[in-house]
Parts: sequence; C-alpha cells; structure tokens
Amino acid sequence: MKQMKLFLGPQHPGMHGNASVHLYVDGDIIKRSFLLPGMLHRGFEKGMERHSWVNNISLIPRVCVVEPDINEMAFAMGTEKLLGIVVPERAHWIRMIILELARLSIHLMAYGGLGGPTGNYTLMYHAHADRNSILDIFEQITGHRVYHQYIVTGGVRKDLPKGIEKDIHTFIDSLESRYEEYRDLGIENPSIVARIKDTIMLPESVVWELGVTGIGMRSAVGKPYDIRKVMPYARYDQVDFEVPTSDYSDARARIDCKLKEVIQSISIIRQCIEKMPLGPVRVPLGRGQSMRWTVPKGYVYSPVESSRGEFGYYMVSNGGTHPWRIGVRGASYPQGLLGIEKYMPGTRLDDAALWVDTMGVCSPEIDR
Amino acid sequence: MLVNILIGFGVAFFGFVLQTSVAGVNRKIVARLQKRYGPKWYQEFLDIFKLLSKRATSHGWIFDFGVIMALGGIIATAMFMPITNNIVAFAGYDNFFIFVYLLAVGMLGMAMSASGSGNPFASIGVMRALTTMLAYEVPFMIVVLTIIKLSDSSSLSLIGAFQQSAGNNWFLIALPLGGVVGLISLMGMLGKKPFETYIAPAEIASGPMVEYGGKQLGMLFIMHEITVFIEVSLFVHLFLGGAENIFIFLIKYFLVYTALNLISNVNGRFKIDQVVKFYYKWPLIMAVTQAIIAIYFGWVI
Amino acid sequence: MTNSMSNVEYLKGVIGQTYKVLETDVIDQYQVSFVVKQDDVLQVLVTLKNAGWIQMSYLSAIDWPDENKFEMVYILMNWERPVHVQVRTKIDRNDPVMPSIITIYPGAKYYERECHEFFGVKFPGNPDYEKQLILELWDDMPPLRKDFDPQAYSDRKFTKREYSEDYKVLSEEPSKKAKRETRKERAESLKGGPKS
Amino acid sequence: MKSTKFTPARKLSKEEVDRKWWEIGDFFRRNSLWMLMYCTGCCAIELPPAMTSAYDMERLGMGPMATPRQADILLISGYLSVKSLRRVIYTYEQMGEPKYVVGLGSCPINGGIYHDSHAVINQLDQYLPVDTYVAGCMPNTESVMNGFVDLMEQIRNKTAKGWVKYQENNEWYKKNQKAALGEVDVHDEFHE
Repeated sequence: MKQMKLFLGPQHPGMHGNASVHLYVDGDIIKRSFLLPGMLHRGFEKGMERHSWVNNISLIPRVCVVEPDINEMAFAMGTEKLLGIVVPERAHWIRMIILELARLSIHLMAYGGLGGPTGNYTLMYHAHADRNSILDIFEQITGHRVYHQYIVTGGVRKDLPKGIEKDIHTFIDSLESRYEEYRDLGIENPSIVARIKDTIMLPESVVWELGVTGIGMRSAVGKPYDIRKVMPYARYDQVDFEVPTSDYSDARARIDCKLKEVIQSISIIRQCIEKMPLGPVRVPLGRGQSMRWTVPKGYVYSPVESSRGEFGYYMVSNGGTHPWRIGVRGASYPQGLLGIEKYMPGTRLDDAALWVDTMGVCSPEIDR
Repeated sequence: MLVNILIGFGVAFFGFVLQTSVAGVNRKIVARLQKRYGPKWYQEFLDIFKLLSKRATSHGWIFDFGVIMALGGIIATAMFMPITNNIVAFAGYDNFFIFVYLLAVGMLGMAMSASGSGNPFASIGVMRALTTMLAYEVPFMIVVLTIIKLSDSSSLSLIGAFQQSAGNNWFLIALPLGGVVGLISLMGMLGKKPFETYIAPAEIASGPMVEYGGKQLGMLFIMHEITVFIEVSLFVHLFLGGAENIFIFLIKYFLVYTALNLISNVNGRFKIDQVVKFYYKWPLIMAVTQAIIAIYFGWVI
Repeated sequence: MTNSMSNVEYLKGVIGQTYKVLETDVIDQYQVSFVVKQDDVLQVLVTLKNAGWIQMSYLSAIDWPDENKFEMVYILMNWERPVHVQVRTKIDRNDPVMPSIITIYPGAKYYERECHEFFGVKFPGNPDYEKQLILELWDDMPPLRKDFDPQAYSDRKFTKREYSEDYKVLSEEPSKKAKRETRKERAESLKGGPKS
Repeated sequence: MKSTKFTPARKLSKEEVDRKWWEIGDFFRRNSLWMLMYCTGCCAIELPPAMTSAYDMERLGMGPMATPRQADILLISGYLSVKSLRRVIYTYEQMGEPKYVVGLGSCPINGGIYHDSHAVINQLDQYLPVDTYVAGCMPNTESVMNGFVDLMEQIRNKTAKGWVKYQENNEWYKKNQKAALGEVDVHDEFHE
C-alpha cells in the first residue's frame, strides 16, 4: 500500500507548541512517525555560558514556557549545592508554595489541553479561567504573570505580600469545590472516555526502555517514584502527601493521576501556609557587585519533579563568574523523541494529537 | 411560476438570515456556558462578509466549480422548504425525498471541490463526512419512513398539518424512540459534537475546509448556514408538528438548534469508527423497534 | 529512605571494587560522581544497569579546550536506591569518538544525536547519529564548542536593528568611562575562572 | 448647476468605486480578525488567557483558525528561530490577502534576550512586513489585547499595508530571507 505523508504541526491546532510530527499513514493507521524538533531552539545552553551566574537567573525561566518555576528551582538548588549555601527556613516553604501553585497551573492547563484533541472546548475554557486566577496570585507575589524570577540562589527574591494567604485559600477552596465538576466534564464524560480509555498505552517495559519519568512512569509502574518523595528537596519531607499511582497506564489513567495530583498539591499548599515559620527569606551572596560573584569548581546535577517528570540541570563550574556548561534535561525528552518514533506507529491518525497531549510532550524543553 | 421562484429565493434568503442570526445568538449563549462574554450577535454576518471581501486562492477549476455547485445545490434545496403551512414556494413539491436528493448535490459539490484542492487532510475529511452520512442516514430514514407511513404523505407541509390536526400530537411525543433517533441523527447531520469527526480541527485541521480561504470559504459558510436551516427545518416539520405561523416556526427552530448546540458543547468528539458503531447500534435498534411498534402493532401515543 | 547514605556506600562498592575509578565525588546523599577511563565506560554502565540503575537521565558532553578534551557525562538513576550517578570520562577533542550506548540504554539514541550535533562527538553503533536533529542547514562548527562565538555568527547572519542617536548613553565623561573600563576588565579576568 | 434631489449623482471613477468597496470591506475585516494558531514562541502562553474567559478576544470578533488559508492575522508570538522562520514564511505566503502580521514580545523587535543567539533572528521586519509590535518579555495580556485593538485602528486608518509592501518589495524581502536562511524553501528531506 502507498503510504501518505501527513504533518502534525508546526502549524496545526492539535499540536501544542512549535514542533512537528511527521506521520506516514496507511489508511487511518500510522505506520511511521517521528518528531521534528528544533523550531524552538534558541541556543540556551550556549546562552547560559555567555551570561554570568546572576544574569542567568533571568534567562533560565524561559527554558520551559509553561512551567518556569521548576527551572528557577533547579538552577537555585544547583548553585546552592556548589556554593554550599544553607537556605533560610521560610524560603523553603515559600518555594514550595510557588512550586505547587505552578504545578496546579500546569496541570490545569494540561487538563484543559485535553479539550483540544478531544474537542471539548468548554473544558478548556473552564480550566484556563482557573489558571488565570493562579497567574493573578503569581502577579501579586512576584510582580510577573509568567516568568517570575522569584526563586533565586539563596532563597526567594522577597517575602510574600501581606494577606496573600487569604487569596490563595480562596482560590484553592474554589478549585477544590469544582473538582468533581472538572471530572464530570473531562475524564468521566462518556464521549471523552470513549476516546481515552484503553488506548495510548504505556506499558512498564516501555517506560524503562525510554526512560520516561513523572506521571507516565508512575501510572505504569504503580510505585510512588516521585523525586519529591524519594529524594526530597526543599521541605517536602515535612509535609504529608501521597503520590497517586496506577498500574494500568492508558491515557485515562495518566489524566486521572494528574487530577489526583491537583488534590495533593492543594493539600501541600494548605500545609505550607500553616507550617510556614517567620524569618528571613534570602541569604546575601557575598559583598560587592553581583557580576563578580563566583561559584566554586564542581559538577552537579540538580533534579526537580516537574509536572511531566524529572527535570534537571547539569551544571559545571570552573570557579569563574560564568557557568562553564549547563545542560538541561527536559522531562519530556524520552517520550517526545524516541517515544514518538517507536511507539506512536500503530495508533490511529485520530489519536496522534491525543498521544502527544497525554504523554505530556513539551517542545520548548526538548529544543532549548 | 416566476413568482414561485422568487418566493423560493426569498425562502432561501430567509433561511440564511435566520440561521446566521441564530448561530450568532448561539455563540453568545455558548460563551456564557464557557464563562465568557461572547461576540456580538451579528458576528457571523461580519465573518461571512469579511470572507467574501478577501482575495481568493484557486486550486484549479474543479475547486472553484465545486463550491459554486455546492452553494447552488443548497440554495435550490432551500427553495423547496416550507416555512409554515402556507408559506411554501412550490406547493405540492415539498416532498421529503426531494430534500434528500437535492441535499446530496450540495454535499457532492463540496466533496468534489475539497478533493480538487489536493490536500490530504481534505480528502480524509471528505471521506469521513461521507462515512458519517452513511451512518446517520440509515436510522433516520427508518424513522422518517415510519412517519410517512403513519401520516400517509411524504410532503413536509402535509406531515406538519397532520400533526397539528391530530391535536398537536407531535411525532417527537407520539414516537418517543423515533424522536430520540431523530435528534441524534440531526446532531450528526449538523456536524455537532460528538459527531464532529469530519471537521476535527485538532486531528485533520478542519477537514474539508482546510484549503479554503477568502471568497470560497465565504460561499461555503453561506452554504453551511443554509444547510443547517434545511436540516433543522426538516426536523421541525417532521417531528415538531410544523408551524401554523411564522412565530411558532421561529420559536421551534431556535429551541431545537440551541438545545443541540448546548449538548454539543459539553461533549468530546468520537473517532470515525466509533461514530459508525454508535449509529449502527442503539439508534438503529431504536428506529427498527419504533417502526415495528408503530406500524405493525399500531401503538402510537 | 532512611538508609540513603548506605546507598552511596553500596554504589561505591559496586563500582570501586571492579573498576579503576580515577576520582570519586560524593556531592550529597543523593548524588555521586565517578570519573573513569574511556575504555571502562561501557562496562561501568552495564554493571550499573545490572545493579539497578536502569534509567538514563542525561547524556552530554563538556568542552575543555585548554586540555584539548571533551568530557562525556552519563547520569543514571535508580528509583529503588535513589542515587543519581554521574559517570564521566574524558575523550580526545580532535577526534572525538565514543562508542554508542544504545544497546545498554535505548533511550540514549536521541541524546547521542544531539550531542553529535552540538559537539561533534561521533557515536559509532548508533545508526543515525549523524543526521541533523535540532539545527537545520547548519554551516558552522558545532555550536556548543567553546571556540564557537554565537555573537559573531549572529552578527554575520542576522540583520540587527539600528537605533537612532537619541538613545545614546548620556554619561560619557572620561572619568566614568575609565571606571567602566576597569570594571569590565576585572569582570573579564574573572570569567575564565582562577588560573591554575 | 444647482444641485437638487433629482440631479443624477456624479459618476464615480473606477478608483473611487474601488476605494468605497475597500472601505466597506475594511469595516468587516477589522471586526472579524481571525488569527492563525501558530505558536512560534513563548509569548504564545499569554494567548490562552486572551482567548479564554479572562479577556475573551471573541468580543472583538477575533478567533483562532486552523489553517493559514482561513486566517487573517499571522501572530509571531515570540522569538523566531531560523528553522521556524522558514515555516513562517511558507505559512505567510499561503495566507489570503489582505493579511496582517503582529509581532508579540521583544524578540521579533530586536532579538530581546536572545540577541546573541546563533539560532534566533533579530529583526522580523527584515523578512516579513510587520503591522504591529507588542513589546515586553513577556507582554501582559492587556498589552496583547491592546496590540490587536491597535491593529484594528490601523486597518481603519488604512495604514496596515504590510501585505502590499511585501508584494511591492518582494525582491528585497527575498534577498534578506536568503541571506539569513541560506535556503528559504522547506524540504522535508532535511532530516530523513
């Protein structure tokens, strides 16, 4: 049979972000496929070498567009490891609030993104409406809606504004009250269940072969392999939370885990606000001009748990004012490139956009 | 005869204006469902006239001719559509089967034109559209044939008048199973979710319309509006007892379209095989059951 | 996770006994780095994979032009014994060849492709490491090498916006200028790190 | 001659008739701007809030469209890598006229934070005619919306003539594109 070549992207409403999936289809079945990344490449790793450690703080959030805070956290943790700084107690808790709010925001966006490939735009509108409230809270805390540059080496940039706890509580209460509604609109909706149940499987063997992490791995393996649990950073060891897992990884189980994580994040934020001590939020990094701030020699890999999996910065310093090399491990790198090449063939054309969406492929962190 | 043709064009124009306004109002209603404010109610008119004011790209004469054929076919179909019992352009020719056959001309024109664009997404979309058509026509036809058998006529205005004379015992109530089948089939005809498979922007980039822009797309939009008018009016006449006067028609029309639109907007989209399986399962069983009950046992509420 | 330090000891035992480790660095309780010889890398990776480090998190290279070496980095992860392992080795910079590890970790395929694209390291064993992945129609040396200057490349290729003179810096007095120069020199001198 | 109600209207020349039609067309065009869903860069993340309930750009008659043929606005949302630029030019040339280009963020203006990158172009209007820029990294949703309102105002004032410029100076644009990209056309075989 003659195979027809189709492009899913870069300009395609089903594709989130600027990447292209090339599909060779025979009838409706995909026979061969691969991702064409690089449309978002802007030479980040080179750019970071050209900026000083301090200047990089403004550069790193731009690595991953949808979830900038994990970049800041990974970078801050890496430099703190190299410098041997102990971060003040309150800064840890503020960082956790920020990270979990960011996780809520990206999960809402990804869940609303489910509305695109399956066609339920009402879900998308509702999720984005709630996400916008998170952006408003971020704007109050940090002064920016998207790129916050708030988590910096040695703590956070400044203390939380007065009365923000009330806003956060209002928001998470309203989100929690509508949790069931979200489920009904999305993964309990019969017309969507027909699309996502028992398709787009991710078995355990594939997980270990590709190196998929995050929700994809947890929903296949059934064990709480979450960096927040197994190698806790900040103060994740002092809050109670569960890591939702499953051992049947179809698209629905993955989205289900995502929604359950929303509930866990809400609970983490509540505990953080409750347990947060008072005190300083940032240690000063030496005297003098920040451009002359140097970092001792060393190699460090600093991983954090992003919404899509293990996100890490590999940082090498030669003792100078500029990083010698910074490598970014994008969380969706394995499933985005090798996964699409190996495991998308065999699914149907209808499911291609859904595959990319539910596996959580995020092109900016693949291209960098 | 000339007067009839003029009235016919008037009906088609009325259908276009009516459906475009209703669609605009519906966009506002749906926006409220989605926590938004929504566009102006005449936004659809702006969109269509904007498209007509743009420059067009042609992909060969089949592409252009198909669009004109589709629009012409649909206008010709709309000319036969009765609006109330009395406003009928060609009295006595408003037979149900005329609509079935003439609608196909429009659809074929669009299919031809879309295939003429040479875009693979368009061919996939056309293929899906025809498959969907094949799926919903069967149960719908069974129910309509039952109605024709019961009312001893295949003229839309007569079917409407039959229901009115039976004390407003609409077929939606008289044949409950058939009414449900009719609604589900109407959703398929209108391309509402979950049967929106052949548009599917996220999968095949709006399917048959992928290569259209400018004037051709404007004409397709007009065609789409008139098609929707024909299909919803068909439903109003067949299942909701037609209309004695134009206000009743407007109210029924608006309610049917809005209800379907609201249902559509909280649903996802099926895959094409799921669409076919769906129609050949419950609607078909329900339609056949209804036909047997109504015709052989004569059990009509 | 109470015995996290013992995980590190276990790891040291696994590697240190069988292979000659040039340098071991325990960064914290969740991270260890080993520097091994180039010939040992594949064996070390196989051993680690058998010991449970089944996930390859990252693969890349670091350019050390002063020593004329590339340093390859492999970062592995074991979720049962949560320790990230960095395995590093230095290879020749003039003819960088590193055997592919896709038979051990299939997920490394695209990392190697990217590494070839950005550093020019060759990976025999990987079927299409030489294909372009991220860049398109690239016409210069691999961009992450230290001697590649993106500023010069950008100036050469892309037109820059020219601004009118109204936006000039106003503080052009000689004293401030001299101060700026010295500051700049100092910053430049620190950029390369302490000279050994 | 004294003008009365019955004086026949002065016969308009062809240009004047065209201009009248064009003005009517402009009214429709500025009230129904369809933008292409092509997220070229990170500023696209501020488009969902603009599209959804927070700011609801459908009030202005704007909406996302699936294919370039149907769209009126090409949004350059953020930085453009050379690889993207090839596809953007390809997309732009597919769009039906009149068409408008809006550049979001600092990067299309002067390179922004990526001014020294080896992969990101610095000045978009060398390669495509841009009608409106929205500055900021990233621009707030308010400014994004304001940019669209500006574009509508430009259409009303007949200053949004980017597509005419592209036709008239096509050789100049093509020369710039060639200088930056090497090869402008997209080949699928680049990566196979």
